[in-house]
Amino acid sequence: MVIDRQARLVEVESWGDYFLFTLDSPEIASQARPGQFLMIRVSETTQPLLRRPISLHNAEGNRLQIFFQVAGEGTRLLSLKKTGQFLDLLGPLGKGFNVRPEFREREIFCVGGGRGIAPLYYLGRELRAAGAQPVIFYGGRSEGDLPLRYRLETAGFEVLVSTDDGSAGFPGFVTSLVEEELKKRRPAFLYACGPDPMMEKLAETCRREKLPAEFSLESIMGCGFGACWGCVKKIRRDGQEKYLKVCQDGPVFSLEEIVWQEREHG
Amino acid sequence: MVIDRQARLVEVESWGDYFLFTLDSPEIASQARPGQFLMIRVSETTQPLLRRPISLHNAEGNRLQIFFQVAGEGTRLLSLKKTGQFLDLLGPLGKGFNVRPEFREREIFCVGGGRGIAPLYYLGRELRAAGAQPVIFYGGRSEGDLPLRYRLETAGFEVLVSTDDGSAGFPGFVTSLVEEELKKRRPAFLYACGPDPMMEKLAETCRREKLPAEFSLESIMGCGFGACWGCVKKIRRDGQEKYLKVCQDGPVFSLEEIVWQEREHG
Amino acid sequence: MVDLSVDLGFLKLKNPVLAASGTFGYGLEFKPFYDLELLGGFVVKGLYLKPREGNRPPRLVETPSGLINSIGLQGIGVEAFCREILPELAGLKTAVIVNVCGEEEDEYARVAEYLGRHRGIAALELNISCPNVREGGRCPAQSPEATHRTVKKVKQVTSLPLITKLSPNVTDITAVALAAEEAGTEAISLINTLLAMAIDLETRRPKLGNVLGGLSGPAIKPIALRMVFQVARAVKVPVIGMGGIFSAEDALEFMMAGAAAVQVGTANFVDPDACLKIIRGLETWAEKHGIKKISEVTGSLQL
Amino acid sequence: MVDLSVDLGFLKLKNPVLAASGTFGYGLEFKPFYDLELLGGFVVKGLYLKPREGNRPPRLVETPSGLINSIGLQGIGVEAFCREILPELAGLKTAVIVNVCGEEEDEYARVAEYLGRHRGIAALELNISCPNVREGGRCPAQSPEATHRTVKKVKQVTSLPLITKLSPNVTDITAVALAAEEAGTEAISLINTLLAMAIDLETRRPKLGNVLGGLSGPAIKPIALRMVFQVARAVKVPVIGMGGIFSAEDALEFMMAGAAAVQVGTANFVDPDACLKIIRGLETWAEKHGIKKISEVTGSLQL
Ligand SMILES: Cc1cc2nc3c(=O)[nH]c(=O)nc-3n(C[C@H](O)[C@H](O)[C@H](O)COP(=O)(O)OP(=O)(O)OC[C@H]3O[C@@H](n4cnc5c(N)ncnc54)[C@H](O)[C@@H]3O)c2cc1C
Ligand SMILES: Cc1cc2nc3c(=O)[nH]c(=O)nc-3n(C[C@H](O)[C@H](O)[C@H](O)COP(=O)(O)OP(=O)(O)OC[C@H]3O[C@@H](n4cnc5c(N)ncnc54)[C@H](O)[C@@H]3O)c2cc1C
Ligand SMILES: Cc1cc2nc3c(=O)[nH]c(=O)nc-3n(C[C@H](O)[C@H](O)[C@H](O)COP(=O)(O)O)c2cc1C
Ligand SMILES: Cc1cc2nc3c(=O)[nH]c(=O)nc-3n(C[C@H](O)[C@H](O)[C@H](O)COP(=O)(O)O)c2cc1C
Ligand code: FES
Ligand code: FES
Repeated sequence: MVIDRQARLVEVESWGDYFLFTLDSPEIASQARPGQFLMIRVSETTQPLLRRPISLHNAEGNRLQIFFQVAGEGTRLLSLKKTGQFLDLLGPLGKGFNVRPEFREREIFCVGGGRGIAPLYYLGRELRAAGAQPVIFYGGRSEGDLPLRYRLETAGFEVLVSTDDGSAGFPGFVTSLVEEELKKRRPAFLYACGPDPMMEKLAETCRREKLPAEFSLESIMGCGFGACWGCVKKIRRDGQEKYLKVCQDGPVFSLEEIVWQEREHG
Repeated sequence: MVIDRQARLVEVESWGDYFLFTLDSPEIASQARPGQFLMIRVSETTQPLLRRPISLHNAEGNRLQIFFQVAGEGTRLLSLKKTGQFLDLLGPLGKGFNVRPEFREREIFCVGGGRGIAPLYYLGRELRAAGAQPVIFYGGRSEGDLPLRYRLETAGFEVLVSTDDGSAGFPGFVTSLVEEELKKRRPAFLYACGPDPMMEKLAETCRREKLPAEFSLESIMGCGFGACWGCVKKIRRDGQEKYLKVCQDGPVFSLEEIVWQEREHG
Repeated sequence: MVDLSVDLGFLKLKNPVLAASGTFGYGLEFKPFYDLELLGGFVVKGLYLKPREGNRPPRLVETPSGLINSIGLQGIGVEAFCREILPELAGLKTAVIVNVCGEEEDEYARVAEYLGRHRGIAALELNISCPNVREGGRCPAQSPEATHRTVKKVKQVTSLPLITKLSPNVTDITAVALAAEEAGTEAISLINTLLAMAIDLETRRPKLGNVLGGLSGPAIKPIALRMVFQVARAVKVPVIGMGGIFSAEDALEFMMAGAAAVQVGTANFVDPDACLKIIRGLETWAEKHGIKKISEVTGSLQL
Repeated sequence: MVDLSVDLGFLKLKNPVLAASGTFGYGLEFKPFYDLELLGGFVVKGLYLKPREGNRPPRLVETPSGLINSIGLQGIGVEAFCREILPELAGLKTAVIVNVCGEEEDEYARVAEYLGRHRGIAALELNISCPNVREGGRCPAQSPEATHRTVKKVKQVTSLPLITKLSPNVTDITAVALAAEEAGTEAISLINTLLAMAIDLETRRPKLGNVLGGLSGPAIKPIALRMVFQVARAVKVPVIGMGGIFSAEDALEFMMAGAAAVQVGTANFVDPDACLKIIRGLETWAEKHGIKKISEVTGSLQL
């Protein structure tokens, strides 16, 4: 875990509200694992005050990549950064996805909704390196919300897309697409990252199908490295339910640990 | 007085910390007079919160010009604006310099220190249009602090420069240069804009020489248009000393009105 | 079409947006920017019996997302106001509210009495909460007893409706609100500024000529919102909320927390047409959310 | 070479910068970023007798230049702390201060007593000012009497030096400070967070699971500075200032206003090495201004 205040932005790709940044950050890149994240300083003033958590979309050699969607002021400011500028990063943070030896030669479902697709590219690469066969599910509201589709496909992944409005791929929620595929094949494991309703629906499916899974959760973060106790979610571990830190004990939790709360405020 | 949220930045010139912006703002340009100022929004967030007061350096046709020095966060953010971006301006504000018919064919001293030179280009043009002969005194700490010298000279003004360190022009304070010139010639009037110590020294000189003068004052401004009472200075008017608003009753005051206070805090 | 009007009982407003005292001059300063009749109303700068010089400059310091001021209620006094300004305001079809000040309790009553003899004033706002005019920033609104006494005295001398403006510099804002209500105030407005300070490192002196000042702007919004929430649950009279409102969304938060109307202060400096933008934003938001009467938003927070 | 050390009487610090409670975990979280021994000291997160679950999430909301938190003192309890964490901290050559909490007055004393039996603790900080654990955000530091009683009880059961941490949610901060001093506190620290709130317009619910929370960060600095100024003039014991300190310049303002040392809170989240940067900044500033001992800055404000 290091602070890199000199991570040079070497490439920017964008599609509407979505941005893919390539950054030079050798030290963070050398330590990174799929499912981990960065805390990124978005402003030089006190507004917005806090860093923003963004997943590692990829790490290779000296380079990091992040993929994000403009959600508010912080990500808007981030999106304005230009090639050649330096970013102030803290990372890699959190515990990543666990890729197990027994996945070898098995199909693994990786389900991403919207910006939740971000960490799955890196995860897919790692799965492939471990000899597994990742199947990437990519859901969006509409065709324009699937900017990474081409990138994932050209990387050689099997990619199944869905759109709520039917403008591309399977018409309907990505969770229904997963259900459909489960009728046809039986993966060894499922990874998921996306908005709460998608995650809750997927959790149901996995439980019903007795499909082991890991979910990457989001939470508003104060620090990202365990100092503030601000990011907690209720987790069942060692026979107890307690508030664990998403930033340190997560953001990836195994499905059976997650205690789905009545909808939180805010 | 109008709000122009679409003032396009058409040209940027810069010398180190100093910036000259050319802006498209037909409505403000058509109402402007020398000595008036703008309140400029520098940030889209709440930090810094307030607009920043900047003098009109020039107005011609549809165009405005401003000249400013980076002094802190607000002016730094302003300096980062790029050609083609839009600025949010409020103006023209305040009462400008008073150019009188009797100045015709007389020499008029215009004394600017540092960023205080900003309004004198526009004033010089107006004086010339009224048939007067402006003599522009331009003082800076060092040669690098006189970025407008060339611009003033090529506009055909008589320009006398001074530097504290002697790196260009008269070696010493601009106030001493004025004293020297007063030994040689007798102007009809003096205008001044610059840092407090310069202004106080000049005030002394003018009083001693019985030289009528107008000074443009600075003050921290909340609104710029008379609503907050935040920008006041002690002014002697109608036989009374009272706190008048620099933004509305000024920023230009006639010398004999100004009550020089024991040094203010801050 | 959304119905933006709100009824405070003693006063009907065409919309819930008022410009806050001390940030809107005497109203006339904003005429170049828009038609004042578009406002729910505005509160003119605080008035004493006599003209006041105000505090020594510097009077303003910017702080992170905030502004400290120590104006000290510079102003022309109630007589000059009634003679020179009020006639220009009296004809406006919008609520003109006058902010009433006093060195001691009796002066509040005398200013109120004087104003009560004039036409064109919709209500008085009792400024017992300015931190810039007494030693150490103290003010009557820091004590339920002083608040009760002052409100009572003023109620005795005028039949104009009274809005009592509270100070956030207290341990228990509801105690003060209840005291004002008991003494007969028609409404409560809050918050005035938070007592604050800034230091210049180079001169080692306070940045404000008056040493202390009052903090306003977005920085204080979360504190103001909490206090409005607490007071709205404690009193029966309508509550007018303010403190850092810069957008329609901010205004809506205050209304959900229980405010029947809001005031916009510091935002007027940054954008002279801030009130107008907020009114339009309320309308747009209500339309989008299928709300027919904006007053339904008041107190709609779910716990 | 600047002498950065400060002497609080009961405790010598190698420099005046402490990390604030609740923003520095149990200290160990910051080991990856720098050597903890470079700090003047740090205050670990508040501890009760028993482990605490903390408040319902969401627990954080960002506001303009500020942060509202409603953590609710989640933590492992004093026993587990002494067993698992303290041994790792005890050897450090820096002041380890423990933030002491209690549901009621007796619990404070019991936590303090328990801690007093362990080595490696430089001082206790009595957290009678957390707005996140009692109904309506109330806390003992809102009353001079409750403050006096609690300090007194704790003093009776431990010989560890005591720093009493005050709440800004009061009418008269000096009255509370004087009560703590009278009851025998060795030092006073302030401010804890300001009681605050935020609302989600879409759900019409409070953004925090606990409804109310405490505001920290640059937004509150001007209020904190004013209170430190007031308290430092009222009491004789040393004052430790905090609230929105993000830079050496901020720290210097607090020292000029009368703080003998400072604490850095929210800044630790934004820059994990914030304390270190501030310590270096103090040194650079002192060198530039020809100051030999940083402690000379304390109270050097000129009025
Ligand atoms: C571990 C982790 C990894 C993430 N990775 C990515 C990523 O790779 N790509 C990406 O686009 N986004 C990612 N996010 C979400 C991203 O952090 C938020 O979109 C961002 O912080 C919003 O900031 P903002 O200032 O733009 O919007 P704000 O104005 O702060 O908020 C906009 C909306 O987003 C919600 N929000 C704010 N902060 C968070 C947060 N930390 N998590 C979830 N919702 C939040 C707010 O409640 C609000 O509804 C990740 C979040 C976490 C916790
Ligand atoms: C009527 C008027 C016209 C001006 N015209 C010009 C101009 O044409 N070109 C130019 O470069 N500058 C001009 N200034 C000064 C300019 O407004 C300030 O430099 C600027 O507001 C500083 O903002 P900042 O955020 O960069 O610095 P800050 O960090 O806010 O302040 C940096 C320093 O400047 C001081 N300061 C802050 N605000 C003002 C202010 N309003 N006036 C004077 N000092 C201030 C602060 O006390 C501090 O010492 C003018 C000021 C006034 C009042
Ligand atoms: C420059 C300034 C002057 C003020 N003058 C007054 C006043 O005369 N009377 C009053 O009751 N409040 C006065 N206030 C307080 C505001 O009316 C308002 O209560 C406060 O600023 C909080 O709202 P805001 O954050 O929207 O500004 C003043 C505020 C500012 C910033
Ligand atoms: C997330 C968070 C947790 C906190 N927990 C504690 C605590 O356990 N005990 C305590 O005395 N203060 C606690 N505080 C208050 C801080 O120590 C400090 O008083 C306050 O945040 C103001 O300083 P700052 O603006 O530098 O953060 C907490 C603050 C934050 C932001
Ligand atoms: S974000 Fe601070 S503990 Fe997780
Ligand atoms: S800046 Fe507001 S009155 Fe002059």
